[in-house]
Formats: sequence, structure tokens, C-alpha cells
Amino acid sequence: MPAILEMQDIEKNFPGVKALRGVTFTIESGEVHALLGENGAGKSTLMKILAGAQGKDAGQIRIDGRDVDISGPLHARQLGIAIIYQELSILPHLSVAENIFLGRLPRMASMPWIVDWKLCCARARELLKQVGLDIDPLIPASRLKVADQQMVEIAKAVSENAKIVIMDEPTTSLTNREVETLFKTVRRLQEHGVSIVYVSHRLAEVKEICDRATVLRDGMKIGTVNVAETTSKDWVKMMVGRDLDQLFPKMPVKRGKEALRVEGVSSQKLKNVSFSAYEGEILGIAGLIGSGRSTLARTIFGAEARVAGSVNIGGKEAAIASPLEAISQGIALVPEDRKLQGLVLPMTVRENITLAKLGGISRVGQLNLRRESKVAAEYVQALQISTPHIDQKTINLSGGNQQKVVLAKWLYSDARILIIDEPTRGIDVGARAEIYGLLQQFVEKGKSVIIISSDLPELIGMSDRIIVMHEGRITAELAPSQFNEELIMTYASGMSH
Amino acid sequence: MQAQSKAAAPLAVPQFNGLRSTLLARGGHQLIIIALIIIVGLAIYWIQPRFLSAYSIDNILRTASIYGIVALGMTLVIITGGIDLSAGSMMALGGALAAGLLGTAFGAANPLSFPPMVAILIALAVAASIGMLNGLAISALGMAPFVVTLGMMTVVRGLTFIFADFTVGSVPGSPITFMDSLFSWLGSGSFGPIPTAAALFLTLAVILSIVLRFTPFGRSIYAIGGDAEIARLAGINVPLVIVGVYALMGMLAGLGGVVQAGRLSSVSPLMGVGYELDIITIVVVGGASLAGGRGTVFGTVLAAILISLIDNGLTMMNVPSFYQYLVKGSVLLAAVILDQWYQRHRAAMATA
Amino acid sequence: MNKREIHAKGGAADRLSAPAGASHLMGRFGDQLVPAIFLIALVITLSLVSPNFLSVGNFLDIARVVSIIGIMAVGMTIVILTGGIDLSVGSTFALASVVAASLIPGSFSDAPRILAFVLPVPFAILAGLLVGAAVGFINGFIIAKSRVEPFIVTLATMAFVRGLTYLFTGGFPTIFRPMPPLFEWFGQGYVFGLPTPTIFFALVVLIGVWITRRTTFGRSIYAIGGNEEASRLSGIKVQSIKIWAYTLMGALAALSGIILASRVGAAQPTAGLTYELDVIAGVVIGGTSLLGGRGSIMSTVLGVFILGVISNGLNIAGVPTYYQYVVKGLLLISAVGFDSYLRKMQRN
Amino acid sequence: QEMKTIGWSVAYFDHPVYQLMMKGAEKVADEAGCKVIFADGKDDPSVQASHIDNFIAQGVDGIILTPTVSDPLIPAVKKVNDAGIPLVMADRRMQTHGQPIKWEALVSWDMVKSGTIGGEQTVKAIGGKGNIVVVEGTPGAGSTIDRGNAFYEVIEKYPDIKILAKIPANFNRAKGQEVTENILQRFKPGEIDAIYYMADEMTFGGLQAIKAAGRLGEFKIISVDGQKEAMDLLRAREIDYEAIFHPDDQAVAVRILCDIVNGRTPDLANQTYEGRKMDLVEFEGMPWVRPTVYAVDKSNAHLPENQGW
Ligand SMILES: Nc1ncnc2c1ncn2[C@@H]1O[C@H](COP(=O)(O)OP(=O)(O)OP(=O)(O)O)[C@@H](O)[C@H]1O
Ligand SMILES: Nc1ncnc2c1ncn2[C@@H]1O[C@H](COP(=O)(O)OP(=O)(O)OP(=O)(O)O)[C@@H](O)[C@H]1O
Ligand SMILES: O[C@@H]1[C@H](O)[C@H](O)CO[C@H]1O
Ligand SMILES: [Mg+2]
Ligand SMILES: [Mg+2]
Repeated sequence: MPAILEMQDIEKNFPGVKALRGVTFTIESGEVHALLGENGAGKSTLMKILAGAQGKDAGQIRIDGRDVDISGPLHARQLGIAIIYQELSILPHLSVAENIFLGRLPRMASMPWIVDWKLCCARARELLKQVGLDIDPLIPASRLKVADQQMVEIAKAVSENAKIVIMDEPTTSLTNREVETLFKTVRRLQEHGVSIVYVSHRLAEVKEICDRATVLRDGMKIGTVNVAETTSKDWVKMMVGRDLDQLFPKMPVKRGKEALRVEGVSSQKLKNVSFSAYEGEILGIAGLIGSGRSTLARTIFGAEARVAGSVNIGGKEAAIASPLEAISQGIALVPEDRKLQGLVLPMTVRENITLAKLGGISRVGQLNLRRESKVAAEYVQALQISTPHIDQKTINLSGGNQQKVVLAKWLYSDARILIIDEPTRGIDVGARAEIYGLLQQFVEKGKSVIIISSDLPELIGMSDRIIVMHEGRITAELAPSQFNEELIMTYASGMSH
Repeated sequence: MQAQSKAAAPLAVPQFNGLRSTLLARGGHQLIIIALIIIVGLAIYWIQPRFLSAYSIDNILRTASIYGIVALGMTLVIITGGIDLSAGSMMALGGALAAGLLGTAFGAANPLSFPPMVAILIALAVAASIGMLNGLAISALGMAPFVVTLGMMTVVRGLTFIFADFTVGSVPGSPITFMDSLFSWLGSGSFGPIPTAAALFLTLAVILSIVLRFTPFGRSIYAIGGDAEIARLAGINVPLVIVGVYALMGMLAGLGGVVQAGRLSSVSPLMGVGYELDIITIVVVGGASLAGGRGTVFGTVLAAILISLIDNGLTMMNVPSFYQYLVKGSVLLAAVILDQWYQRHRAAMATA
Repeated sequence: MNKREIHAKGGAADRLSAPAGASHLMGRFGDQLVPAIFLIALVITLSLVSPNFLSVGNFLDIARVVSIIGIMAVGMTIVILTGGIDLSVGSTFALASVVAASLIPGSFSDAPRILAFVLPVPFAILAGLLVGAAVGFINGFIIAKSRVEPFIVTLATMAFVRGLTYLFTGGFPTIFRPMPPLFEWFGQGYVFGLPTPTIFFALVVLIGVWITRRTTFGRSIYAIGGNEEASRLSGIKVQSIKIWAYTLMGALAALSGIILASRVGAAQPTAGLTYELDVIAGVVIGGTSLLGGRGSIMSTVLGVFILGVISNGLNIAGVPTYYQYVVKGLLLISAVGFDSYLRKMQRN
Repeated sequence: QEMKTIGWSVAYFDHPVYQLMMKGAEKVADEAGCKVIFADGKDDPSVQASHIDNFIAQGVDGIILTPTVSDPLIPAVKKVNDAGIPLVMADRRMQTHGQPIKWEALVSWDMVKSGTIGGEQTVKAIGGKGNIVVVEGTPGAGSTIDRGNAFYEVIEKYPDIKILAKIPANFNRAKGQEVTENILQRFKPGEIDAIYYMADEMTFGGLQAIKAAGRLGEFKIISVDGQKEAMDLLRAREIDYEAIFHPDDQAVAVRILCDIVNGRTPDLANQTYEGRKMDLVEFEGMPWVRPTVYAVDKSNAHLPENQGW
């Protein structure tokens, strides 16, 4: 097959970081090509260069055998390159339709300087249908859930009729259902001869959809392999540089006292939710997107109002009306959206890590910066956060490393009950194992963890118990013996068993 | 809070589903302003029945139009997430240039003399060019709009003084005073029953709202204000749009100055001192957010009317000057808090 | 064995092109570097253009003049760091100064007295500061609770407080017959050869630096400005921190107003008109972002000195009035333009 | 019969000159049997143009105008004339530029004369030769222009007088102080012979700077307005010359207009206020009732009429 794209000896430096060191990357017409690597390996950077979002310091790019010098996003689009960025690029107060056609709104045939909203709308509706969204394209994008916004991004990329479509971790906010829709779309594109670069940390997905895979490590290319001829174990070895023995370090811990009891909690989106979490236990919460899992977490944490019900901690009713009160009661919440809810992006790694427990690094309101640096360095090491130094601004970190900083922040806070909404979103396999290890250690100390995840293997691998939600209600509570993906999905879809 | 206030915002989404749903979806804020215009109007009328005289309405419309024309430009600027502090100075320069280039000012000493239409066009072109420089500094140098236009505010004021002195010879700082029928028509004349200034303002408002809603340029303005980086990644030529917006702003400020010059038949080089805040106020009361991405022409038009109604009404009711400050401050605050409350309430009802 | 451990130790992995220490330093002072160089260049140029510029006396004058704006700019930096703004500072400045002045023994005004008593100087000053803090508190309270844009809230209080000031004074200035020595010292005195306003400014800066860099309050300010929602979810008391920030701003505006009243020997209802722009300009020229979360007190100090040196220098150099406007504006734009350009280059 | 109403658009409110003038006007209005309503021009001619529209709309019986800047209000005056409402100009004069506009009378202290006096006093102070610095008012303001022109006209007649610098301090005390500090840095002892301040407010600030620099007495100080504080300073020899007027004298504008709107003929030639008599002269071919400006120095500073306001 002819190479449609060749990137050769690509170099890219950021202040303090050599992000790409002579990377060569080739894709063929009509293939789905996985791009793998640990957090911070340089995947997104390479893709941004291809999409014209960032300039390169050195190297050549050839498309269809011709040298091109991609001058910007528009040029990349003209060259037939479409991209879904790792971070959502949705403008919340514009309509969904306009978001899809941003920068290339259809014009009237008779008056080319006038936008043809009718056409725009009609085409948007069609595209949305293709990705399984039945929504009015005129509603503002802010009204969509993150997952739906992600589907809009996919619709957008598809609509560009590109020769090369780049998908940088498109599934981090999606559940199986949406992932299936995405895969259908990918296959359809492939049938039309479109090449796809697929960046993901979910290796099962890679196995399912990709033809070849290229692995980066520390900004260098390690190699390209055929997916069919290798196993995910091989890829992991290429990514991490060693064998990774066990992903889920699950060891049963003795279940202790009841740590948290939620009783009859109701709000606009929750209907009479009751459950308990125990010391030494990892409780999983499963559900489809929009089932109210995040809302439940936010409600317990005092970030959203509840209309009725009570939250008991250690057997006593806790009046939690704000995150501050939740924190002081020993609850922590790692939110699902790191950019909007997790990090103060212009602040440094150090400052973000200590943000939820400033008391731990201060006395009578005065900071002890030396102590803070020590704390930050400890967590950077424990979570193996890849950053040039603890005073790097988090905005400059790779997505996965940003996620680790959020985790670090809440691990440092003295929580006894840790709620994690999508714990490993965008986190590489190696680091995942470490995070699971940390959670395991956490419960071993007699604390309790609640994991909300759309990644069912993860949920099954880590939980001692799983509750399933559907439309704001708990529809099932499953013991380890009942853990299987189909059963969970059945309850999650609201079908009774 | 970010998420919530954004969701509660008047939406920059084109809607075609008829007046009712348009007003409900987007116009909550505008409805409030309309209601305020009516309430304030009635209150003034109740105390001072002569308030509804032709003179008074004419005056309100003229004042609203002069501020409003400049505020239209500021609306675009603010939607991009920028600000233009040089607007007041730019009014003075526009007015002074147009008037000075006529060559007919009392005591005129300069050799320049152009037909009125040409003088106005030159003035607008100069104002637009200076606006372009603002835009360039902002987009090419990546400077904060606040600083660029703050500097430009001083530069342009200086240029206005220099030009006025050049025009009127001996007396430094003198106004440029002239008589010209085109100018007078613009500033004090009428177009049928409507003041010319108001006709001009409304025409411009209609054009700009079409530009904002229906042209790629207009849509880019919203996109840039939403997130300039996302707009860039979508292939929008951000620097070009920014330069265009500030050029338009400059031109509209210049035009506001020309109309003001026509109204007063004279341009003091001090024209428009401090107006930038008034104009920004209009735009923000009109529903635009200084964070960018939000704002409508219609909102600005209504706010311009509301504010000149309040200003005018307080004088009509003979509210003592020092109390006017209290009333104006309170009304402003009450209006925005009410609006905020309503928007939140509405958002809650919408999700219910 | 793998890069991670090396990273974690902060050492120089081969992937890191700059040692952590150096970039740490750059991170600390990089923000002030270009404005500082600009200021130095400006001072050198002005000294060459006009020999009288370069004298201890003139520098003390500059230091004294910038102190008035500078004290407020420290408060404004904090407010802007939270992502807010305060347009009412000029009015607060005036109200506090007329209230304090009217309470000082020996004060006189043509208008009927509103407060029929006087207080010892320190208490009169304290009363003025409290008035300022109260205005700030109201700003902060409304902003924190109502979520109306700070621009509009403080625009409204700007008008309202100015109105109060006019009503309080009847439009007349308050003068002193004679001015009590302690009050005279407050704005006109010297400590170790330095003018008192400058001493106050320096103290305010020191406290400001300490607050922003070394306290949990300061950390919270940056966090709120950087991402309010994330801060709230991290347990930061967003509302009360905002209220404190505006209250502090109000008190500093008052301090500045009272110092000026002492310095010029009168408290005037028109004092501080349009100061808001100068104050904000000082903050922004220093490099603090109006979007919040980025900037520092030291940058602001540079900013107000840049402004002060420009206007002093142009007068000393004898630049004619109208050309001063032009030159001043251009200098201002270039002061920031150069820095912005370098940053932009660095980003790409 | 119903009390007549007079609308007065004042240049701006927040200055003692205008506060006193309005106070006086209230008093005069009570005596004359008219009602006055004041509108704050906020130093902006376009605001004043709106006032005029509002007054016409309200149907006031007479209008008094204190134009912050003269020329931009010509169209407004035309409107008043067209509406047939009697008009009196007060405090600041207005030029017709040959336009067909008219008013019943101008009641204004002589801004031009105040500048002329200042010029003459400056000449006298330095004996017809030397170096002077002028601290001007707000650039472009009517008083800066009129007063400045008259002042410079006098100075120009003396080739030995050199104007070292003209610096604006916007009629503002703090600014006056700052600008004076700059002047003192720029010109070393012996280089300046006099500073002319275009209003007392700026002088007050300037004196603080001069005293702080220990340079009081090194040069002459000439000021204008005649505020009480200034007259005290003159007697204390900190200021050398003043041109003083009484802002409230101009309140007679109300009496004149009140007569007119009530169908009486005002006695323009014999207007007095608190015993002070005013001249009747002509300006732009119309009557000008002119409260006097007095030149004051140490010789006559003790007189009761020179105590200031
Ligand atoms: N704007 C920037 N400034 C400084 N460093 C940057 C910037 N963007 C990326 N980097 C650094 O470059 C390296 C590569 O980042 P990149 O985002 O390409 O990683 P990635 O492979 O996509 O990781 P992830 O799986 O976490 O998304 C990281 O070390 C990151 O910290
Ligand atoms: N007031 C709010 N501010 C910020 N985020 C909010 C707010 N209300 C809801 N969200 C978040 O917005 C996201 C989208 O809502 P959605 O309906 O998908 O949540 P959910 O029902 O909890 O879904 P899921 O079960 O997939 O987590 C959720 O993560 C929710 O927590
Ligand atoms: O008469 C007054 C005073 O001179 C004042 O200083 C400025 O305004 C003028 O109108
Ligand atoms: Mg990435
Ligand atoms: Mg969720």
C-alpha cells in the first residue's frame, strides 16, 4: 500500500522539554494506525504538528509523496487532514451546528458572503445522526454532556471529508455504547479509503480497530508493528521499556466499618439514591453516560444541591453543603473534567498538588514553601508524573500527567473516603497500574474508595462491589461473583434481569 | 460558576423558530431591558408629563444614537474578548479631522479644504487606520487590548490637540467651530420624522447585526471571543478578524465623533473624554460579557436607549445632580442583579 | 532505569534541555525581566536627554508621586488576580479622604458639617480607612454573592460613592486651619530621608508580596483567578476570599486618599476622578493579566514606576503638552509591546 | 400668578466657584420670586446641549447657560432663540462667530481680564524681564483658553520675558503639586523668576511642593480666583499676586432673567450683589453685566472686599 503520509525526523522542543526527538512516522492509505506511548511520550505533540496547530523545529512531512510545509490549521485542512484534539475544542455558547462547521460555515450559493444556516443545520442534523446523536443542532453546545460533545467532535472530523483523520484519545469520556458508534464510523471511513491515526491508552480498543501501531517513548519512535501479529503485552513492553506484570493488583482487604451511608438522596437528576461504602473497600459505580453517576458524586461532595436525603459519615449525619465541608469531613472528589474542575491550569504542579490541603503546608495562614516542595516532589515521584520540575505550569503537561496531578492533589488531602470520577481517563497503562496500586494501598489503610468508571474492565478488576445506576436510580448492587460486563450493561440500560 | 454563568448567558445562536421562542431562548435579558425602558419611561412621565414631548424624545434618540454608534463598534470588540479605551479619543479625532478638513472653521488657518463628504470619508479612513493599528498590536504582538488602547487613547488625544491647533491657528486647545449643512443634517437634522442620527444608528445596527449573524466574519468574532485558540485551530484567521474588528471600531468611533460634531457644529479637542467607560457600560448592560463570546447588537441598541433615557429622565425630573449619581448607581446595580437573578431562575426552570 | 525516577528527583534527565534550577529562576523573575529592562532603558535615556532628571531629589519626587497610585495598585493587583476588577477606587479614595479630613481637628469646609464631632488624628484616619474598607466589603459582597460581573458592580458603586462624596461635602473641599502636625506627617513627613507616602507604599508592597507569595490567602487568590470552579471544588472559600480582596482594596484606596489629602493640604470631592484607569494601567503594564491568575505585586511596582517615570521625565525634558500625550502613549505601548512580542515568539 | 421657572445649565457642579454661584442664585431667586433648577453640565458641552433640549421640553420660562466651552453650544442657543425662551449667559462667555444667535445679557466676571491682570502682575513682579513658567488649566477648557490668551498677549509685549515652560495641571490640586515638583527639578534655583498658576487650586498644590523643596520666596507666585485660602496665603506672603472675583456676584443673572420672564425690564446698569456694583459693558453687541475682577497684592490684601470666598 502506498504511504499517504510520511513524517520524517520530526523534532520539537518546549522550554525545558524535548518533546520529539527525530520521530519518523508513516501511514498508509486506508489504514487505522494506532499511536501509542506513555503519558508525555509526545503523541499529541506529533499530531498537533501534523494538524498545523504547532510548528515543528525540524523534520519533513510528505503527503502523497509531496513535500509539504504545513503553515497552519487551515492549510492542514486543505491538505486533507482532520483532527479530534485530546482536549475538547467545543465553544460552549455557540450552537452544535456551528461548532461542527466552525471556520468553514456553508455559504449561500447566490451570496457567498452570507452563511447558509438552513444548509448548515440540515447537514449538521445528518452528521449528528450518523454518530448516534438525536439532538437539535441549534441548541448551544454547553447544554451537551461531555460525552455528547465528544461525539460532536467526531461528527465534525468526519464531515471534513479528509484523507487523514486523527483521533487523539477520542474515547476517554465515552462508554461502550458510544465507543461502538465511533468504531462503526471509523470502519465506514476506512471503507472510503480514509486513513486514521488512533491515539489511545485503551489497548483493547487498539486490538479491535487498528491495523498497525507505532509506539513512542520519551519523544522517540520505538517501532511500528502489525496489530494482528502482536499482543498488547508486546506494545506495553515497547512503551514502558520493560514487562508489566499485573495491571490490577487487587487483593482482598478486610471490610471494616461503614464509612459512608447515603440515604434517599434526591435532586433534579437523582431519585432516592441509597447505598453504603465501607472501610477497606473499593466500591465501583457503573452506568451509562448521563445516568447520574457524576451528579451523585458531586452531590455527596456538596458541589451540587440535594433536595432530599442525608449523607452519614462514620455513622453520624454530616451536613455537607459545600466542597469545603465535604473535605473537612474527610471526603475527596477527583472530578471527571480535569481542565474545568480539576486543575488550576496556570498554576504549577507544586501549587496544584497542595491546593486542597493548604493547611498541611502552612501555619497560621503562612505557607512553608520548602515543605510544600517536599510534598510535591514526593507525589511527583509516587505517581511518576512526567514534568521537568515541580514548578512547571500544569497547562504545559501532557493530558495524562495532568490527570495524575489531580489525583496527587486528592491523595495528599487527608481523605478517608476518596471518590474518583473516571480515575484513569487518559492515563497510560504503566501509570494505571501504579494508580491502582495506590488505591489498593489506600484501602489497605482502612480508608474507602468509590470509583466511577466507564471502563468496565477497570471497574471489574478493582472493585469489591459494584452498584449500577440508570436514570438517576440505583438499579443493582453486584457482588464479585456477579461481575461481568453483560450483566452490568443490562442493569445500566434499565432492563431488569 | 464559569459553567453556570455561561449557560445562563444570552445565546449567540441563530434561531429561526419565530419571535416567541427567540425571545425566550435568547432575549430574556433583552426583555428585561425593554421592561426597564418602559418602567423608567413611565416613572419619568408620571413625575414630569412633559417628558413625552417631541423635543425630549428627539433628544434622547440623538444622545442614544451618538453613544450607540460608538457602542456598536465596542460590541464587536467586546465580543472578541477585547476592549477599546481609545474610543472617546477616537471620536474627538474623527470629529476634529472631518471638521478641520472642511477648511471653513472660524479662524481656520490651514490651507486644507475638502468637500464635506470627502472630509468625512478621510476622517473615517484615518480613524479606521488607527483602529487597525490597535488591532495589529493586539494580534501581531499579542498585547493585551487594555494596554494597547489605553496608550492609543493618549496618543490620539494628543494628535487631536495637535490637529486642532493646526486648524485654528493661534489659540491652543480651541474648538474647531464651523457651519456646514451636511454636518448639521447628520447631527441635528431629521430623516422624515426620525432624527438623522437615529436613522443612521439604526441602519448601522441592522447592518451589523446581519454581519454578526449571517457572515463568516461575524461568526468568527463570536468564535474568537469564545476561545481564540479554538478559533485558530478551526482555521479562522484570527489576526485578520481582530484587525478588522478594531478598524470597524475606529471607524464607528470616528463616525460618532462626526455626528457629535454635526450636533454641536463644533469640535472641542476634549470631546469624548471619559466616554469610553460610558460606552463600555452600554455594551455590558446590553448583555455582552467582558470575557468575550457573548453580546448582541440588539442588546446594545436597547441599552443605549435605556441609559440615555435614565440620564435624560433624571434631569427632566430635576433630580439634584449629586443624587443623580446615587440613583444611577443603584439603578444600574438593581438592573444587573435582577437580570442575573432572572437568568438563574430561568436556567433552573429550563432544566426542570 | 527509567526516566520517571530521574524526573521525580528533579535532576537533569537527557530529555530536559534546561536544568531545573535555572528555569525555576526564570519562572520566578522572568515575568519582570523585560519591564525592568524597559524601565532601566527609559531612565538612562531620560538622563541623557535631560540632565536634571537624574537626581536624588527627582527620584524621591517620582517615588512620592507613584506611591499614591502604587498603594492602590497593590490592592488592584490582588483584585485582578482573582479575576475581578475595581472601578470604584477613585470614588472610594475621595469618600474616605473627605470623611477622614472632616473628622480631623482644625478641618474646615464651606459646606454645613455632616459629622458634628472631631476625633484625634489616628482615629480620624482609622475612620477613613474603615469607610474605604466598608465600600470594598460591599463591592466584594455583591460580587461574591450575586455573580454579577465585577466591572458592572464597581461601576455602579463608583457612581454611587462619588454621589455620597458630593453629598457629604456639598461639593466643597475640606481644608485645614491649621493642619495637625501628626496628620501633616502622614502625607508630608519623612522617615530616614524618605517621604512618608513612599514608606507607606513600600510597606504595602512588602505586605502585598508576603500575602500573595507566602500565605494561603494569597495562594487562594491565584487559584480563584486561575480556575474558580476547580478552586471551589478544592475547598477554597471562594466567596470570602473575594470579599476580603475587595475589602483590602477599599482600605488601600482609602489609605491612598487620606495620604493625598495630607499631602496637598485638602480633601476634595473631586479627588481621584479617573484614577481607576491609572491604577489598572499600572497593574496591567507590569504584566498582570486582566483574566486573573497571572501576575504579581512586584510586576505592578514596575508598572507604576514605568508610568511615573514617563510622565515625570516628559515634563522634566520639557516636551510640549500635546506632544507629551503622543509620546506617553507610544512609550506605554512599547513598554508592553516588546514584552508581549517576546512572549509570543517564545510560545511558538 | 404662578411662579416662573428658570433652568440653569452650569458648566459643572464640583467646583467651589459653581457651588457658591448656585448658593447665591438660590438666594437671589427667592428675593426675585422665581424658581431655579440647576443642571450639571459635567464639563461636557454635549451634556449641556441635552440640558437645553430638556429645558425646552419642560417648558421653562427662562434659561441661563454657563457654557463649559463656548462654541459647541451655538446650535443649542439657536434652539432656545427659536423656542422664544429668554436666555442669559453666565460666568463663561460665548462668541457668536457671526451666527444669528442672541441672549438678553451676559453676566460674567471677565475671564479675559483675569488673564490680562495676571499678565500685568507677572510683568510687575519680575520688573519686565526674566524667566517664567506657566501652569495652565485643563487643555482645551474655556477658562484655560480665554485666560491664557489674555495672559500671553500681555507677556508677548515684553521681549525680555521668556516663557520657559507651559505645563497643564488640569485645575487640579494634586496635579498642580506634581507638576510643580517637576518644574523645581527641571529648573534649579535662580533659573525661574515667577510661576503663573491659572487657578488657585493648582497654586495650593504647587505651594506644598515649593515649601517641601525649601524654595519658597525664590521666585514670585501669581495666581487667580481669590479663594479664601489663597487670600490668606497672600497675606502670609506665600502668594505674591492674585486676581480675585466673587463667583456669587454672577447670581444676579437670575434677578435679570426673573425680571424679564415676569415682564419687567431689568435694570442692567445698576446690578449689585451684596453691595458690590457691576459694570455694564457690551460683548458681541449685547449687554454684559460685569462683576469686577480685582488685582490684589500685599498693598490691598487687608481690604474687606479682598478677603476671598
Ligand atoms: N506547550 C507546552 N509547553 C511545554 N511543554 C509541553 C507543551 N506541550 C507539551 N509539552 C510537553 O511535551 C511532552 C509531550 O507531550 P504530549 O502532549 O505530546 O504527550 P502525549 O504523548 O500526548 O501524552 P498523553 O498520553 O498524556 O496525552 C510532555 O513532556 C509535555 O509536558
Ligand atoms: N452546576 C454544574 N457545574 C459544573 N458541572 C456540572 C454541573 N452540573 C452538572 N455538572 C456536570 O456536568 C456533567 C454532565 O452531566 P451528565 O448529565 O452527563 O452527568 P451525570 O448524569 O452525572 O452523568 P454520568 O453518569 O455520565 O457521570 C456531569 O459530569 C455533571 O457532574
Ligand atoms: O472661574 C472658574 C475658575 O477660574 C476655575 O478655576 C476654573 O473654572 C472657571 O470657570
Ligand atoms: Mg496527549
Ligand atoms: Mg460522568
